[in-house]
Amino acid sequence: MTPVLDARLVVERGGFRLDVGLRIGAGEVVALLGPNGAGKTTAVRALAGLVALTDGHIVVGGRRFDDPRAATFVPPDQRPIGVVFQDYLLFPHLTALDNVAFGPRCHGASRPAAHETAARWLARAGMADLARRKPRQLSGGQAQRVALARALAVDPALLLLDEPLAALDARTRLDTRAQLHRHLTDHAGATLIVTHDPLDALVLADRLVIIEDGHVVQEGDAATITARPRTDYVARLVGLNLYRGRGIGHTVTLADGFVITVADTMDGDAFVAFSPAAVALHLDLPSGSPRNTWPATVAGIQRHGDNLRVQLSGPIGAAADVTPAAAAQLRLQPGQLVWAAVKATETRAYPA
Amino acid sequence: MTPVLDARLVVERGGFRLDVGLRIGAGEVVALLGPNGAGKTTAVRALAGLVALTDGHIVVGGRRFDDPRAATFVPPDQRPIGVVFQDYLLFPHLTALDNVAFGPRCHGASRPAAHETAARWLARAGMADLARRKPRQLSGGQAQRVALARALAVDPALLLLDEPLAALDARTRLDTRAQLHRHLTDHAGATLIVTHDPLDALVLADRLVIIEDGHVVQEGDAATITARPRTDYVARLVGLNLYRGRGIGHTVTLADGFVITVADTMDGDAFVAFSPAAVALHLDLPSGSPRNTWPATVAGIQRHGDNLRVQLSGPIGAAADVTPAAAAQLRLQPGQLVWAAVKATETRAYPA
Amino acid sequence: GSEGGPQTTGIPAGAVTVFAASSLTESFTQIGKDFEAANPGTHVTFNFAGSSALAQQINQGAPADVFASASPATMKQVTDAGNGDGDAVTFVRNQLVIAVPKGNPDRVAGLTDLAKSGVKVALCAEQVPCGAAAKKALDAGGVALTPVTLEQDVRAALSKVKLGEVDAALVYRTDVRSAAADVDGVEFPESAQAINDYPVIVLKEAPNMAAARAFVTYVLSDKGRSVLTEAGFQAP
Amino acid sequence: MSKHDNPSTHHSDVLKPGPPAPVAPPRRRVGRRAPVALLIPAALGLAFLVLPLAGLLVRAPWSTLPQRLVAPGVLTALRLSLLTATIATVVCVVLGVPLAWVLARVDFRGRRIVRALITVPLVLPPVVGGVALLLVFGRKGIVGGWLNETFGITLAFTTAGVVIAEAFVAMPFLVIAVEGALRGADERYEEAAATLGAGRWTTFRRVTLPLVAPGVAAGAVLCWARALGEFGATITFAGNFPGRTQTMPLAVYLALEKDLESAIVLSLILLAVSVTILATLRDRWINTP
Amino acid sequence: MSKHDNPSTHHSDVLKPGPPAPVAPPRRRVGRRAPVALLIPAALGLAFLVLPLAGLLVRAPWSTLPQRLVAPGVLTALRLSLLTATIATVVCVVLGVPLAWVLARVDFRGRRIVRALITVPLVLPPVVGGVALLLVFGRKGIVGGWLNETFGITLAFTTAGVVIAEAFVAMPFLVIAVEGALRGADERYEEAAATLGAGRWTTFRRVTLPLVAPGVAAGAVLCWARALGEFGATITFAGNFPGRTQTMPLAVYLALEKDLESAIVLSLILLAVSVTILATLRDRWINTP
Ligand SMILES: Nc1ncnc2c1ncn2[C@@H]1O[C@H](COP(=O)(O)OP(=O)(O)OP(=O)(O)O)[C@@H](O)[C@H]1O
Ligand SMILES: Nc1ncnc2c1ncn2[C@@H]1O[C@H](COP(=O)(O)OP(=O)(O)OP(=O)(O)O)[C@@H](O)[C@H]1O
Ligand SMILES: [Mg+2]
Ligand SMILES: [Mg+2]
Repeated sequence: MTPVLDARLVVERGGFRLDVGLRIGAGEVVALLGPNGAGKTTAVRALAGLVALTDGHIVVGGRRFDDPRAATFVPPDQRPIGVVFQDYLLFPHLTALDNVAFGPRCHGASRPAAHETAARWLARAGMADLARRKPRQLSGGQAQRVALARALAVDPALLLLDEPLAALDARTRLDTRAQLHRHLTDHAGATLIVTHDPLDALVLADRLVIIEDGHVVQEGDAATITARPRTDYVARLVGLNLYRGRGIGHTVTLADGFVITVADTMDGDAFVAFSPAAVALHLDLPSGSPRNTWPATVAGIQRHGDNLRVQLSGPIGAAADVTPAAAAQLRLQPGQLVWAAVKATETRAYPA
Repeated sequence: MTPVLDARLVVERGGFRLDVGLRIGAGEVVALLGPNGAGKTTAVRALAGLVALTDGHIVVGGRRFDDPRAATFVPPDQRPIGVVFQDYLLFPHLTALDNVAFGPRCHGASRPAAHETAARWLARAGMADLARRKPRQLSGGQAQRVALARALAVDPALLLLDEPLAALDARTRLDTRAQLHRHLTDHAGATLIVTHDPLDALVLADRLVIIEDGHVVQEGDAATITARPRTDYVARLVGLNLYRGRGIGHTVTLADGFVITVADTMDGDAFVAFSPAAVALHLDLPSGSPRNTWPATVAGIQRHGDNLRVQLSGPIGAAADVTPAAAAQLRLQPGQLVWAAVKATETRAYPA
Repeated sequence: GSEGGPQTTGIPAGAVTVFAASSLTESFTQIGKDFEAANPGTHVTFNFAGSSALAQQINQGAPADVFASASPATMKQVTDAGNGDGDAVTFVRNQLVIAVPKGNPDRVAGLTDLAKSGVKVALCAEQVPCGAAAKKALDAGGVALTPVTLEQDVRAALSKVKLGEVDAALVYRTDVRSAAADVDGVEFPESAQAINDYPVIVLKEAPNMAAARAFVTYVLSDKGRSVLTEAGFQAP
Repeated sequence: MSKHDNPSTHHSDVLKPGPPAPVAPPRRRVGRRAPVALLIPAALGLAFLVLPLAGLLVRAPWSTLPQRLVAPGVLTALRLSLLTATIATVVCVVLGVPLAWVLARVDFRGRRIVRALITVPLVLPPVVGGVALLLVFGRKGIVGGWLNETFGITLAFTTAGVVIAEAFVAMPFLVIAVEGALRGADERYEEAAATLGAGRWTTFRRVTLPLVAPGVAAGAVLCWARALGEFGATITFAGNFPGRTQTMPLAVYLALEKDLESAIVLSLILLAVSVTILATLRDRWINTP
Repeated sequence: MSKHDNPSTHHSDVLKPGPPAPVAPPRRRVGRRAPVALLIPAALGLAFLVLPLAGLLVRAPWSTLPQRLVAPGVLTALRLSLLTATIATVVCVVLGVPLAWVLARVDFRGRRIVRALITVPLVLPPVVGGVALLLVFGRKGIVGGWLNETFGITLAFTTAGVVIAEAFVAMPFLVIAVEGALRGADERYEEAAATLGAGRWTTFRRVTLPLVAPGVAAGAVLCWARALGEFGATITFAGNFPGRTQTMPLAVYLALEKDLESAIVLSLILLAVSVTILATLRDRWINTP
């Protein structure tokens, strides 16, 4: 099966260079994640035709949309796309209803038909009451829901959502996410969703693509990425401590010489990951089973859900989760010296 | 001790009426939470002097800033405030550095001094490299960090932050949150932070104020609110099932007649809350300890972290968390009939 | 030739379009009425504007029958372009006077008084007829004076006197007469050397040649003259 | 969403306060004081623009005003002025707004020159502009000759000629004002429209134009007012024929030949009418978007 | 943030690709085709504005051009025109931008009337405008008489008078264009400035003005061009004296009395100079913000 979207996006602007390959199949939802300034919005804009590629290609449904080498460029209005912009860009002079009806009108629907479609989409977004409002009279979250309805109302082959849920309150977010999920399940086209929320990605996307500084650093389904992060950013996203080194048998030696004992057998460049919850803290050198113990200094303590997250510095940086009770017992405070211990069985090692 | 901020904000616009009381002490951080359109941004704008009160008053540090009855109104530029706007509103014609230096300049700093201050704040926001960029050349998250730096750089007595972290990636958000936390701990003035992220509220705020439809519905520290939600929205926010009814002894009778057995003794109007994790699902009527059992229909299933969250309809609506293994064993699918069970000891009842 | 015009008989009828210098506005409007009364069936339409603008219009094919100019020079532009039918005829002349504010506060009696220091004088620019005439008059009187302004036309010079911006101006007698409420005219002998001719001509491409000729004839007639002399013009 | 989609029952009606008061109180005036550094020059500027009008008012012959008002040609000239200025403005909007759009949005070689050429009718003394129009659209002109021979149409010395002269002189105001507004407008809305399938024409009509409506209104006001006051090009190109091409400014010119007072009266009539029209129209117009 | 603030070690340098190519390739032209519905009226509009210029060019006496160019008064008049138009524009900007700001941002009674009054100098035939100026600023005028008696200053017949006449006629263009731009500008930036402690003056200077710079530029261009072409009010108020008050349009008008060719040559000189100045200045100016 050929993918709906087959693209290699190369865009240069100022000192920044985006270079990512993307393939999205029919009905597939891909989440694009990455730190601020990684190039997610730039990628969306390139796919939408709002910024021209400097190299690469964009093919959607077999049609070549952009190809600098072939001097092909299809303008945005002729691409079957729907876009939710990071800053909404609702037309300030049109009501919410007319904003949503705009797309259907441009695609040839009659006025009443377009309004009917728009009203339906607004109702789904829970915005039926505010259909006659101008964007300036909407709250941030309300505006974002209108923007989402506007993009979906054109039923595009390629749906590009740039942080479509960022301004929603927790409850609306849950509902909207669920509803978007239902919609995307039925959606025959390809969807690219940019998000900073791992939960959005896990719930909505079939596959995750993670970019950093304009390049894809990891790609795959949620399970793989959650289990085997390959960069700092991803490790942070999924909440793991991550190290890179050279594996020999059951040990992985980091660049600075620190040795981690792991359960798996490794040879060559390897990653080691373990959860902050796997890190036990002691006031004295623990004796017993943990194979990895090292002296560390408490750099900071923050609440983290019900527990406390302790940042450790020392031969390796790490985060440890401890219960408030444990913290009280250890009298943890910044600057304090502790022993950290991680059992080899709690670590996960995999080739770099 | 008199609070830094003492306000009762009444604003009417169109059909919407905001009416909330707010008191924030010196050094205190209050998080303002609420669903979209609840009036959070309106409250911030009223405090900043960008929208006039129709009734009530705003007193900051003993100075009366707005009081319709006394015909007092201090314009925004004479209020010692710092605002991060939901849509940033960085000046498009100024560089990031000049944006941040704008406030200090207005407060009388010399050009080099203002630039120096601005550079320091930008560096803290991790934006030192991009100081010479214009806002249009920044990504969404970068722009938000500049906006935060701009508001902090004036060292205001009243800091108003309207979703200051919404556009940040997970990692930057963590860092920025930690840093903001450090800053706010030292901050002598009052801080009001609007957010949709419960974590932001828990980490940053000393006290939570929750508004719905323009009115305060609950207020208190995180522990109380987490333990005893009083509205749907709050229950959702903290992830609990919530019901309201009349308590008699160890039972609470809901409006539709359903009776929940609780561990606590209740008399009069009462709330009952329990966690989705406390709901056990069975294919047959379970025998044994759970005091609350009822037949339910599976309305929907979503991934939720490592588990699945099952929406149940029936005599009472509820959410239940089950492990994927359990779900597979129960062969859960929408429309299926199941028995739900909650132990009385897992419930929490408190007066309404 | 008169072929092509709507009227080929000798009796004038139909519309006549007269392009006339704007200084002729009042007198020609009167003459037009008189002409229409004397020649039932005729209708005179005027286009009053500056002579040189009229000359441009005629040379660019404007549908005019008669051109009455305020200076021989602008008339020459039309005849040189071959747009005149026959030669132009001078139908009136206009003489310069010194216009001073009502009551003559500076007691100006002649040209030499204008050269006194402290007397602000407006002249017309040399390019326009009244300016050329003024230069001739000043040369004839041997008077050297520095005006404060060289006006575009007589009216502008006159209104400067009216509004008190200047103490005197060299303008036509007709102008002083029409503004008699605000200004006085001081005659001076050198003006005889600087008399401006107003020529009139029937145009070659006149749509209504017969009526055009009749109109010019009427202007040159005693009835026409009397209207013009009433306005302060001199007979040639 | 069904009632049971979420993990808690709905009872917010219990918690909600009563409905908001139906009538909003009048909004308080909380405008910040305008800075003196702006008020003083603004007042000076206003005085400078309005004082001369006061001068005219003082000088106007009020006693004879009524009889002058009803003088035969006046109403005709006034009507013709309003008619031609309005048509000229329509022509300018129809041709000028697209021209401004092209200058602001299409990147072509020589744009800088074209943009400067647009100002030609501004700089050209109107009388010379009239001569130039005669050279092109006159009976012997480049275009006019062809029009005359082919269709028997003459433009010079007709009411259409007045419209042309006024439009020629007034169009640059519209083009430059609208181009300024277009450059100030946020292009990202146009991008958003494109992603919704709107071609450039649809985008122009449904997004760009409404967004720059205040600029177009300002340009149209300039254009109309300038057309209304047009004199030099009109008298040269269209002549001064009462009822056909004699607009108010031309009537004023002729009145000036007679006496200053008549000219002032006519000018004041023109001013009164135009100021009234603008005062009633413009606030409504400019506040539309 | 310290290196160990986060739960993983830093090794992104290992994972990062090489640095980006230092030189960005030239940007591709991907402009969408402009719609015919806009291009046709735009082309018509341009032709309408530019054709008359072509007529002048055809008619210009090219063979005698050089000798006419160096004719004595020409350069003086040109210099005076440029000087006075520029000073008039500065005056208009200094007084007119604040006036536009007040009209756009301050809500006062009678604003609608004031806004309409601003257009008075547009509608007033320039010659009458000149008369009105004389009535106020002339030797016997309301203000002028006082100036004359108190300080011995006369404005009529001086270069300052030329500036006043030009500014009077040209200021409305600036005010209306800038007001349109101000109304189109996003006021939320001004709100943001206020929350940072900027008073209205600082906000105006550092936020509003830069944001509406394209509108101010457009207004200033209109203003300058109009001042450069000003004739009627100038000759009436300031008179016509070579070297002191004779600007190019006055010279053109007088040349027209003699022969068309000289007038055309002078006009073309004026046009060439102004178009050149605008073409070099304006693109730079308008693209600033
Ligand atoms: N016009 C521009 N000129 C130069 N650099 C730019 C421009 N626009 C964006 N950039 C830079 O390109 C990089 C990618 O920006 P982009 O908006 O695609 O990031 P993003 O991944 O969407 O980030 P965020 O999560 O913050 O929205 C950023 O470093 C940004 O500073
Ligand atoms: N100019 C206006 N006219 C009428 N109603 C308005 C106007 N501005 C906002 N509202 C309404 O006021 C209510 C409160 O808006 P506000 O922006 O304060 O909400 P919010 O709590 O900030 O929401 P969000 O979380 O979505 O940002 C909303 O219902 C909104 O639709
Ligand atoms: Mg982005
Ligand atoms: Mg908000």
